[in-house]
Amino acid sequence: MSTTLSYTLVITGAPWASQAPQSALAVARELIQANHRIDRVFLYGEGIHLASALSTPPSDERNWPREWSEFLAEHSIPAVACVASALRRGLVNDAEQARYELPASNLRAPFEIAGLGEWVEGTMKSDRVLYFHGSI
Amino acid sequence: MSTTLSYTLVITGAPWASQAPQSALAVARELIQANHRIDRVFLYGEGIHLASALSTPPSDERNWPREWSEFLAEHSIPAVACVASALRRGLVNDAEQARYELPASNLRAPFEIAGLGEWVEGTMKSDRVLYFHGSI
Amino acid sequence: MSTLIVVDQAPYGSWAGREALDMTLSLAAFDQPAALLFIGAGVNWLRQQQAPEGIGQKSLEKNLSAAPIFGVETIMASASDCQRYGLTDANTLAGVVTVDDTKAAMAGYEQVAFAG
Amino acid sequence: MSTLIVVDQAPYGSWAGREALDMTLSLAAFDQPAALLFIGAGVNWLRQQQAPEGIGQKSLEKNLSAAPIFGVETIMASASDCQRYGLTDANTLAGVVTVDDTKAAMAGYEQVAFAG
Amino acid sequence: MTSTPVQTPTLHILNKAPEHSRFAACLGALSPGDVLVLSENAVLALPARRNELPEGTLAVSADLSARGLEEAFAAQSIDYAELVRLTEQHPRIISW
Amino acid sequence: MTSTPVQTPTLHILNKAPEHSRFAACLGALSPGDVLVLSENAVLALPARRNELPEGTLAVSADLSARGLEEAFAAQSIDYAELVRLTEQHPRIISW
Repeated sequence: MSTTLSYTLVITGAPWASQAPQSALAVARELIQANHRIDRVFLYGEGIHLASALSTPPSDERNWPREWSEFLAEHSIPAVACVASALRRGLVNDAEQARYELPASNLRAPFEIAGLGEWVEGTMKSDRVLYFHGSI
Repeated sequence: MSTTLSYTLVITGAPWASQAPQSALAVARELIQANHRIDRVFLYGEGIHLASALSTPPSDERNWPREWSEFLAEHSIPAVACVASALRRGLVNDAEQARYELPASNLRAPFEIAGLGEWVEGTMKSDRVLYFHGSI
Repeated sequence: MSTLIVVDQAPYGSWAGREALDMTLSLAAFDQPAALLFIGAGVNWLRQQQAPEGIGQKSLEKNLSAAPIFGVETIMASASDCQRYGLTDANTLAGVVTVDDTKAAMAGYEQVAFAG
Repeated sequence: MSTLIVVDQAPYGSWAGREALDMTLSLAAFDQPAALLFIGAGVNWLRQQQAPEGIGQKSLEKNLSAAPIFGVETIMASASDCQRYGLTDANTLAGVVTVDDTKAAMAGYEQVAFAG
Repeated sequence: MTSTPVQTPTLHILNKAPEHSRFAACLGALSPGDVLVLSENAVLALPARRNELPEGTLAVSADLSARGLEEAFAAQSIDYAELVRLTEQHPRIISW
Repeated sequence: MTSTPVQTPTLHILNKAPEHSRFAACLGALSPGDVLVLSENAVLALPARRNELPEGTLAVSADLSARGLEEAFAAQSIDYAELVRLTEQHPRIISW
C-alpha cells in the first residue's frame, strides 16, 4: 500500500522502566521510511519522563530522550508532554518554572507541554493512533 | 515490645505511578512514633522520582516529595537516591550537573545521591529492612 | 469517532484509573463520543464508599458518578469481574452497566485504548 | 547476613532484572553472601543467545554468566517455570541450578528481596 | 554457602492485586507460623479470593478504607502502628 | 450512542508477558479475522502458551531476538516495517 497515512503516537511507558520509548522509536522510523506522516507524539502518564533534559545513562547505553529529540527535530514532528502528567512528576518548562517558582526547568527541546486536547485532536484527525504502554 | 530497633527503608515505586512513597511515609511516621531509629531511606529504580525538586501536583493533592523531604529534615534521617538509577532517569544534583554539563539540577534537599553500597550497609547494619515496591 | 477507554488496574495502587478518567472526560469535553469499560481488578474503582483520605489520595467516586453529566455516554463493567470482586447492585456506584460480553462491548467502539 | 534476590519480571520489558543483578553484585562486592532466584517470567533472563541489540539494549547474558566470578554464590531458577517457558539444559545458561521447591530455596536465606 | 533452612517465622507484606503473578508466588511461599499482611492493591483479595488466604491474614486499614472494604473486613484490619509492631516481632520480613 | 458493533478486522498489538492479566484479556477479545502481533514481553508466550494463541499469530523480530527466541519462531517473525504495513491495513488497532 503506498497511500500516505497520518499517525499519532502515544507513549505511556517511561524509559528505563519500560520498553515503550524504544518500540515507539523503531515504529516511528519505519513510518517515516514508508512515507507516512506523524502528526504528533503525545507523552502521557509515566511516558513524560522521555522528555527529560537531564537523563544521563552510562555512555555505553542508548540515551532514549536524546535519540527521540533528535528524531523529532530532524523530521519536524511536534511532540507534547501532557501538562497534568508532567507537573506532578516533576517535568517542567521555563514557563511552568516561573509560574510555580521552581528552582529549575528540565524539559528537553523540542518537546512541549500541553493538555489532553492535543491527544483528543490526534484521535479525531490522525488516520491511526498507536499506543506504547509499559509492559508490567 | 519497647526495644528500639533500627530500620532501613527502600522505596522502589515512584510517586504518581505507585502507592509506595505514601505507604512508606505512613510506616516511617509510626516507626518514629514507636521510638525506633530509621538509619536511612534508600531510593532505587523508579523510586528515585520521589527526590524530584520539581514535582508540582495540583494544590488540592498531596506533594509526596515535599512531605518526605520535610519528614527527613525534621528527624535528621539520611536519604539517598541510587546514583545509577537516578542518572539514567534524569535526577541529578549540582555535582552531577557539573560533571555531565547538564542544563540544570533537580534533586530535592535533603536527599543525596550515592551508590548501592548504602543499601548494602543497610542490609548489614539495620535490624530491619523494609521494601516499598510499586504494585503493578 | 467513538472511543472506549478500558481500565484494568486496581484503584489507588497506581494512577492509571485517574488518567483513564481524564482521557474520557477530555474526549467528552470536545464532544467526542466516549465511554469507560472496567475489567479485571479495575472494577474495584466502582465500589461505593471509597475513603482514600487515609492514604493521602482523593476519591474518584464522585468524579465517576458525575462523568455522565460531563458527556461520558456509558460506564460499563465486566459482570464476571464484578462478581469475582464481590460487587453487587447494593455496593456498586449508580449508573454502571454490567456487561456479560466484554468483547462485544469493545466491538461497539471505533477506538479502544488503555491509559497505561 | 545471607540475601536472596528474586527476579520475577520478564527480560528487557523493564529494568527490574538488571537492577536485581546490580543489587546482588553489590552485596557480593561487600563480601555479603548473595544469591539470585528466577521465578515466573523472570526465568527467561536465563535463556542462551539473547541478542537485544535490535531493541537498543545490552545483553545481560554475559553479566549473569560472570556473576559467580564476582562472588554471587548461586543462581537458581524455578524448575516448573523453566519448563513452562521451554527452558531446558540445552538452551539455559550454564551454572543455573533449577529448584523444584522455591519455597525451600527462599527459606535458606535470612533476607529475601525483589528489585522492584 | 548458607543453605541451612531458616526456620524463623516470616512476616510477608504483599501489595499486589490478586491478578498479579507475584500474588500467587507469595501465597505459595507461606509456611505455618508466618504472618501475611495485605496492603495497597492486595486488600482486594479479601472480597475476591478469601478462601485461598491463610487463616489470620491481616490487611492494612487505610488501604481497606480507600477501597471501600473497611466495614466488611474490620475483623482483619490493622493500622500502621500494628504493622510496625509486627515488624518488631519478625526479624525476617519479605515485601512482595 | 454508537453501540452498533464495529465489524472491522482489528490489529491487536500485545506487549504484556503471558502472566499479566491483560494478556488473557487480549486473547479473550480476539474475533475471527483479527490479527495478533506479540511484542516486547509478550513474545514469551510463544514458548509458554503456544496452544492458546490463534493460528497466524505474529511476533516482532527484534523482541524475539532479544529474548533468544528468533531461531525457534522465525516462521512467525515480522520486522517493524511489516508491523507498519499491518497498521496501514487495519484502521482499527488496539494496543494492549
